[in-house]
Amino acid sequence: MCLAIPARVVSIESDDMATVALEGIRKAVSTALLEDVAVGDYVLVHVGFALHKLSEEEAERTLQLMAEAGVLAEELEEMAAEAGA
Amino acid sequence: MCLAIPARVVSIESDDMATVALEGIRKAVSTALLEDVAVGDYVLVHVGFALHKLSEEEAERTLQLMAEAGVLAEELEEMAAEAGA
Amino acid sequence: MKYIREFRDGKLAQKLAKAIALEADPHRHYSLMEFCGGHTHAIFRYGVQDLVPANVEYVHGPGCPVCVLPVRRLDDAVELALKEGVILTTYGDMMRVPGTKQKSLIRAKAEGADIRMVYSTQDALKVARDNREREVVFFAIGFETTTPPTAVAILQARAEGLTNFSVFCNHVLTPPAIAHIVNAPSEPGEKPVRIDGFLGPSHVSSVIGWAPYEPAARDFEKPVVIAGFEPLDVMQSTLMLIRQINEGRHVVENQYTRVVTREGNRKAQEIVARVLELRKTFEWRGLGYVPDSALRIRETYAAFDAEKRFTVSPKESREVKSCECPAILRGVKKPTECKLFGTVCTPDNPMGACMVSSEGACAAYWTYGRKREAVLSAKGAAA
Amino acid sequence: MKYIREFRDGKLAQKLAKAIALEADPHRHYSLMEFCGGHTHAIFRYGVQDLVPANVEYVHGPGCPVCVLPVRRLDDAVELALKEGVILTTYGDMMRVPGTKQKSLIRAKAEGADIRMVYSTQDALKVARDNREREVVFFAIGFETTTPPTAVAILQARAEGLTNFSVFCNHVLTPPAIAHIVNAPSEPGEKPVRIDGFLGPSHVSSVIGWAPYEPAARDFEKPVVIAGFEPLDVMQSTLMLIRQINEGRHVVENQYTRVVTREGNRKAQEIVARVLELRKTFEWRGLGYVPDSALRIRETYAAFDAEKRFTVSPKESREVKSCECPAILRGVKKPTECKLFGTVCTPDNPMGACMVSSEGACAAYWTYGRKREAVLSAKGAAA
Amino acid sequence: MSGADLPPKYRTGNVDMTHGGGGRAMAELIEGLFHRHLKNPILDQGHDAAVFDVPPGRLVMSTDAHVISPLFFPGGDIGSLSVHGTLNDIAMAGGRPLSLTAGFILEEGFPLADLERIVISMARAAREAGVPVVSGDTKVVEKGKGDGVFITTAGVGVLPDGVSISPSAARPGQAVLVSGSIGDHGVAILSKRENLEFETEILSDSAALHGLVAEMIAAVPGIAVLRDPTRGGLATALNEIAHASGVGVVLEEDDIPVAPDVDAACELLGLDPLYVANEGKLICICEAADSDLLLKVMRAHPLGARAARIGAVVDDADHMVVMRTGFGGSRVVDWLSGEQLPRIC
Amino acid sequence: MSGADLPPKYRTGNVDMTHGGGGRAMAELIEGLFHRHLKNPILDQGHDAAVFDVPPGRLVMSTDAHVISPLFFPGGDIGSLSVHGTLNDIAMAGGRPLSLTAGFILEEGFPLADLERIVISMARAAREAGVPVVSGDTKVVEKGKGDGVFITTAGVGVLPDGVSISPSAARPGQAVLVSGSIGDHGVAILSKRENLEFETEILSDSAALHGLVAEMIAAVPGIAVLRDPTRGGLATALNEIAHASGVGVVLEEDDIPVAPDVDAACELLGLDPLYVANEGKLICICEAADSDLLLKVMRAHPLGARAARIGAVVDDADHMVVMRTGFGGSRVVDWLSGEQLPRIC
Ligand code: SF4
Ligand code: SF4
Ligand SMILES: [Mg+2]
Ligand SMILES: [Mg+2]
Ligand SMILES: [Mg+2]
Ligand SMILES: [Mg+2]
Ligand SMILES: [Mg+2]
Ligand SMILES: [Mg+2]
Ligand SMILES: [Mg+2]
Ligand SMILES: [Mg+2]
Ligand SMILES: [Mg+2]
Ligand SMILES: [Mg+2]
Repeated sequence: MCLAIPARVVSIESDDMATVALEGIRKAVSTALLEDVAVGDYVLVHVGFALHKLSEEEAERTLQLMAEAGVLAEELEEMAAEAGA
Repeated sequence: MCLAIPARVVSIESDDMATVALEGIRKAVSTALLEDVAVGDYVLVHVGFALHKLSEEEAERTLQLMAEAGVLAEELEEMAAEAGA
Repeated sequence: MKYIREFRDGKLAQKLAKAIALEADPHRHYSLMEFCGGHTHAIFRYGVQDLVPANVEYVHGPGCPVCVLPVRRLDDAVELALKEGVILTTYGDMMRVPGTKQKSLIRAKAEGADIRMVYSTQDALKVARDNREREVVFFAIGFETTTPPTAVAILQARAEGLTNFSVFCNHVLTPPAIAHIVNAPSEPGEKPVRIDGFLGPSHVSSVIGWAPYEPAARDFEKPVVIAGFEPLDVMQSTLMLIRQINEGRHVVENQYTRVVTREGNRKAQEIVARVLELRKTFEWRGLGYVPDSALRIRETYAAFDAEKRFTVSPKESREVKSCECPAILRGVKKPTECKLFGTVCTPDNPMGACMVSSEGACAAYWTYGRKREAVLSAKGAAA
Repeated sequence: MKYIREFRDGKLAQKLAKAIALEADPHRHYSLMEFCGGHTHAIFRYGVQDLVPANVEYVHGPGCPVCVLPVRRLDDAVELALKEGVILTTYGDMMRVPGTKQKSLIRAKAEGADIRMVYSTQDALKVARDNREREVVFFAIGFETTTPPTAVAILQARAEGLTNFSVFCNHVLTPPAIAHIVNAPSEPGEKPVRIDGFLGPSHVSSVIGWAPYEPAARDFEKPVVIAGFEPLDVMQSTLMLIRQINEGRHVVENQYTRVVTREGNRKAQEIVARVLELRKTFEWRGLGYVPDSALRIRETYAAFDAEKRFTVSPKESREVKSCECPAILRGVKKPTECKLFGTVCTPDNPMGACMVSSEGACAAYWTYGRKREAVLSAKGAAA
Repeated sequence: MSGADLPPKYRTGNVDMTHGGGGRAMAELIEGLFHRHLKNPILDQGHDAAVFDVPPGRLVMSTDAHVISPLFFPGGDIGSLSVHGTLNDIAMAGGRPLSLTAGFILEEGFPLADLERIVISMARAAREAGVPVVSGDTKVVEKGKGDGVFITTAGVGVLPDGVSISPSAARPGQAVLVSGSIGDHGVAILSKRENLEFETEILSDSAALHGLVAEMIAAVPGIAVLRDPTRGGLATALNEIAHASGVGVVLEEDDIPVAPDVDAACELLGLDPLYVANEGKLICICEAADSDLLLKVMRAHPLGARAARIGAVVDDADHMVVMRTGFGGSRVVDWLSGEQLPRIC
Repeated sequence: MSGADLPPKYRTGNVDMTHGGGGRAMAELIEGLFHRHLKNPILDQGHDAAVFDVPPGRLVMSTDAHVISPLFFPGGDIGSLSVHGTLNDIAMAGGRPLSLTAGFILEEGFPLADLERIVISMARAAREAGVPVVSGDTKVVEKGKGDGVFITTAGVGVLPDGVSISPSAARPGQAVLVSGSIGDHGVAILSKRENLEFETEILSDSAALHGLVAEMIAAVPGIAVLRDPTRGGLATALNEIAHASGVGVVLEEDDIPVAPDVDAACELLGLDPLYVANEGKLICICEAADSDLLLKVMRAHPLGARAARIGAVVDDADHMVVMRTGFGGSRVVDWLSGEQLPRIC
């Protein structure tokens, strides 16, 4: 539920409005639900509101974990293959 | 001014509504402005109201007068023509 | 169509034409003012002028309620129509009449005003019943003929407790207008209006009777013949007028006996008197302010009076400058004497009310009258 | 599309698939309830189930706000929309949901109701500003994610003095629903729901944080992994759940760390708390009445509460009799176990909300899931 | 989907936005309602476009948008009218119509049962005319952005060799004929207009004229002008011809056929029958010498039974239409100004 | 009336009911606005119907009603769209378009200046396509009974000998091609919808495809199916073909061209680009062996620069369209249900 998409803040329009970009698309969103939004932040956009900031660090870490899970699996697979060979 | 057409009352619908006919056309009109409207009467219809009854007798008399005016004119003409001949 | 077709008969027309030719004195000119647009329309629509001698001239009068409505009142109607929540109801005739800056009701409608054409005041009441959350204003125009249905509607609205219905009342009276015309000094530079007699109102008279014209006929020594609107009625009345003129008489005669009586329709008169009362003065296009020439809604019925229910802003209403409607309505000029006639001003792009109303003199000249001789005399046109 | 595309990467998916295959014990079955329709959608849209072993099964939960709205509330919305003078504003998702006798908002609109789809509560406010003579009702649905924008709109309306705006509030809460499901006795004749773990809400949790799920995980001994909505998020969370299950743990873990924190969005929580308060109980389709599971507008903002501003008539709301939505929302049945699925009930002619919402389990099965193996294995389909 | 399994919603439902969305609801509507009733081998191809053979020669093509209110009127409805209107435009160029297309613009909320009545009527009109509807299109607009149903039809036909009919071909000396009484369609419509309602037995004359035209052309291939006096009526059509041909026209009022009820309705409403619309009548201009033969041919056809010679083309630098009145005078017959509205003065 | 003496009202005025009344106001609008801009020898005949020569052979005919909102959008307007839409339907049957007709339904109050912009755009589109608008019709409806302007165009074309293209001609083993990126038109329109507005540089792809089609047919006369994926998008068009031909289709998600902004807008609004409308793209189904040649020909044409092979036709009794996802799974690609609405879940 709750379709929400991360988009980058490209300008702050007022106290509680900002423009976000997703590729070439720019859209005005309300930032009434967030404190301290800054240009360059990634925010999660839902029904025209920025709902939460996205942590770029955590995003990279998650991707890293996924890759590692795979690596581990592949290594085990290889080992198993070798062992079986 | 004041487009108004004589039409025949074909039925009385209520205290102040009647249906009039003009050829095959039937239309509901208000009779609020007239006393004693009866089926068969000719009434002058203006903006959906019967405005006045039409006297059939007077209508015939008028047509008669017109025809006579003509006749007189024609007779005079003929006399003039004869006189001139 | 009984009592219609008979009065358009071509054979009788020939007979009357001969009688008129015989009666008219070839050594004098007869200027007959047809007060009503209905006469104007009949004259042009049937080609009556083709059947009378050249020295019998019809002069068009102010008897077209659309034409005599001053521009300011039309502008007020446009303003009312554009008010939030208002539905303006009106007879079809008013839709295309140009107001200030050519703004007509049809243009206001195109801008979003809710304007509905009605055929009867009964339809206007129905619009009000069907749209109780809206304000329904009936834009009432017309002479004594059209006034009683307006009065009936107000009585009905009160009886039904319809609280969203009101009338923008512009009803005017014929006898004061006739008196005004024969009495009016000509404007600077105008040649005076010479009128030898009047074709008097037919359907107006069915309501008010013919007695009200007697003072004018007597005091200004002008014969008046109450004339029906069919072309034979016009011709017979022409004959009757020429006779009075030739005989030096000036009384009110009634050609339209099949409908008009001396006293008119008393019930209609009473209903009107119950709901409406005289205005001290009212502006007519062409005639200016004419005392006691119009009706307004009585105080008892103020709730149904759009002029009390709404405020309209004061405005600088303006007619097109060179439009000669005012002079035409006084019978002083002919449409063809207007510089705009047929060039700038046509029925498709009218500059004045006289070019819109089917009873307007300019519209009648343009639509039925202009240049037809050339076509009829062309090779191949033989009947 | 940064932070979107990366989480849909096919190569990483292959790696995670291998890790899951490796982690899953081939001798046991894993029933994982994805609480949210967002997960259901991702699983079907990207074909996640094609990438996990057959003994890892996704069970669809009640996390679709469109699906869990009881028919009576929808019927009430239709009634509101049909009231004279009302403009009902709503998110696009609600338009085609069938109410009693299949009457949806889109049909009410075809009957003349003024219903406007909005993308945001900001648009609903704009409709109210632009139509001050009308009553503008915002039909608010959604979980904790969608609630704060509704609260903001009410605060704005009050600040602006907008007197023609109100909210028909149907916001519901996820933690009570999760507790209800693991706690609920099965209906007579139903096989009990066996759930080994939960894919926990992602965007709901961005607002409320992940702490609120701890009691359920602890008390009912079910592992919960807060899972993002991209397909790699679902797969990684699946892996994390399998690990907890294999290890016999049952705690709340957070896969969606890039957005969700333990405490969530405090500012959003405060705004919601200022405007809305707990309802003692609220009906959910499938779950019945669940205590403390929904929000209503506080008395202070009663002027903006459509339930106080309008009266709706009591009604006998009825779902289609054989529709299995309730059982599906409890995770007890699959769409394919509904007799109507794909015959009487299709997305073009939906019998229940689960076939309308793009996050409904029936719609997901039908739109993305059915019979695709046959086509893919046809001659000529080789990649 | 075959006609047999048409869902019951077509009998009780309304058009909603999904019927125009391009999805299965629209496909069902098209198959279940339009194709079902308008069935013919070319339409059944199921293309967005129709493919068919034509005889060699010049092609005639025309279109008309139909926006009539009320949709159902005495003597027809928008469905039959939309077939007749375009067929007549093709026939007025001398063409033999071959095929029609139809574009529907439906207003959200319009009853599907009424839509079906209209499509059935359209199908019947096409069948009777012997001209198939070969391709179509359907759009749905939101409530309040349409008026029930608008139908725009287009048609093609072939022009027989040696025929050259054009509104600019009128020449002085030629005769002006009309195929029957005027004003029936407009009066039938007005009789059902809200606020005007009156009772009458007048039916719209809506009819396809290409059969009549084919017989006229067979008898007199050299017909100069054909025209269907639709909006604006006889008066406007003659003014258009006078304008296009650079000639004048003289009419004889007494020779113009008008049904008594049409005349009566016009009197009541303050209209002139010369300006009232027709949908199954034609004006024909031909050499004076051919007029008797043409009148004979026309009167032998059911759609020309009351055909009459109503005037003549004359030389006139102002391209005016003038009429000798039955009263014995004369009047100009001008173009229609604006719309013709019922009036009180 | 010549264009030179066009009254100033066309620059400042609004459509009113008189413009549809059949009188001189209407004639002026038609001459002063429509004929002035759409000028061509056939239209200039001034008939209600157009007459023109056609080469012998089979004729192709189609119509489309255009009801788009907003009327002006990035990359086009209802005028150009109404030309492209019908030309494309003709091209999708393999036809070479010859001529168009246009039926206008104008709403009372619509600015005449906007109408002129639309007509100018229509004239330009027709000129660029080399296909004249040969006949037209104009109706005016009361305010609140229309939506500014609706335009229904119809067109005819000729079908080259030996070409037989049909939505029912897809056979297992054939290749599915698309002429470029999908969804541009729909996203350009949505970006201007009230309540949704967002900024994008995406333009509608609205274009006339018959030139591209002519080159494709010249290279591979045996093309089986052509289809323009308009309302309902690629997904619905492929389902229609699968349904008509009795086959299945397998798509490769990664091979389907989608512009990044279209993708982004769809993410934001909760839409699927497969269901978003196109107005200048075509689907081509051909023998697998012909696909490389066709792609080469398409890519050499400006309107096919991003052409791609996106899937294959397979045997399937259920006539389904299935897609292998870039993620490595698979999904059904169903018909559109109802309308595609922006959504929150
Ligand atoms: S022709 Fe026109 S401008 Fe001249 S007087 Fe008549 S209405 Fe006025
Ligand atoms: S398939 Fe339809 S009827 Fe069956 S459970 Fe799903 S929504 Fe209900
Ligand atoms: Mg036409
Ligand atoms: Mg026509
Ligand atoms: Mg189409
Ligand atoms: Mg409507
Ligand atoms: Mg025609
Ligand atoms: Mg088409
Ligand atoms: Mg098309
Ligand atoms: Mg036409
Ligand atoms: Mg509109
Ligand atoms: Mg197409």
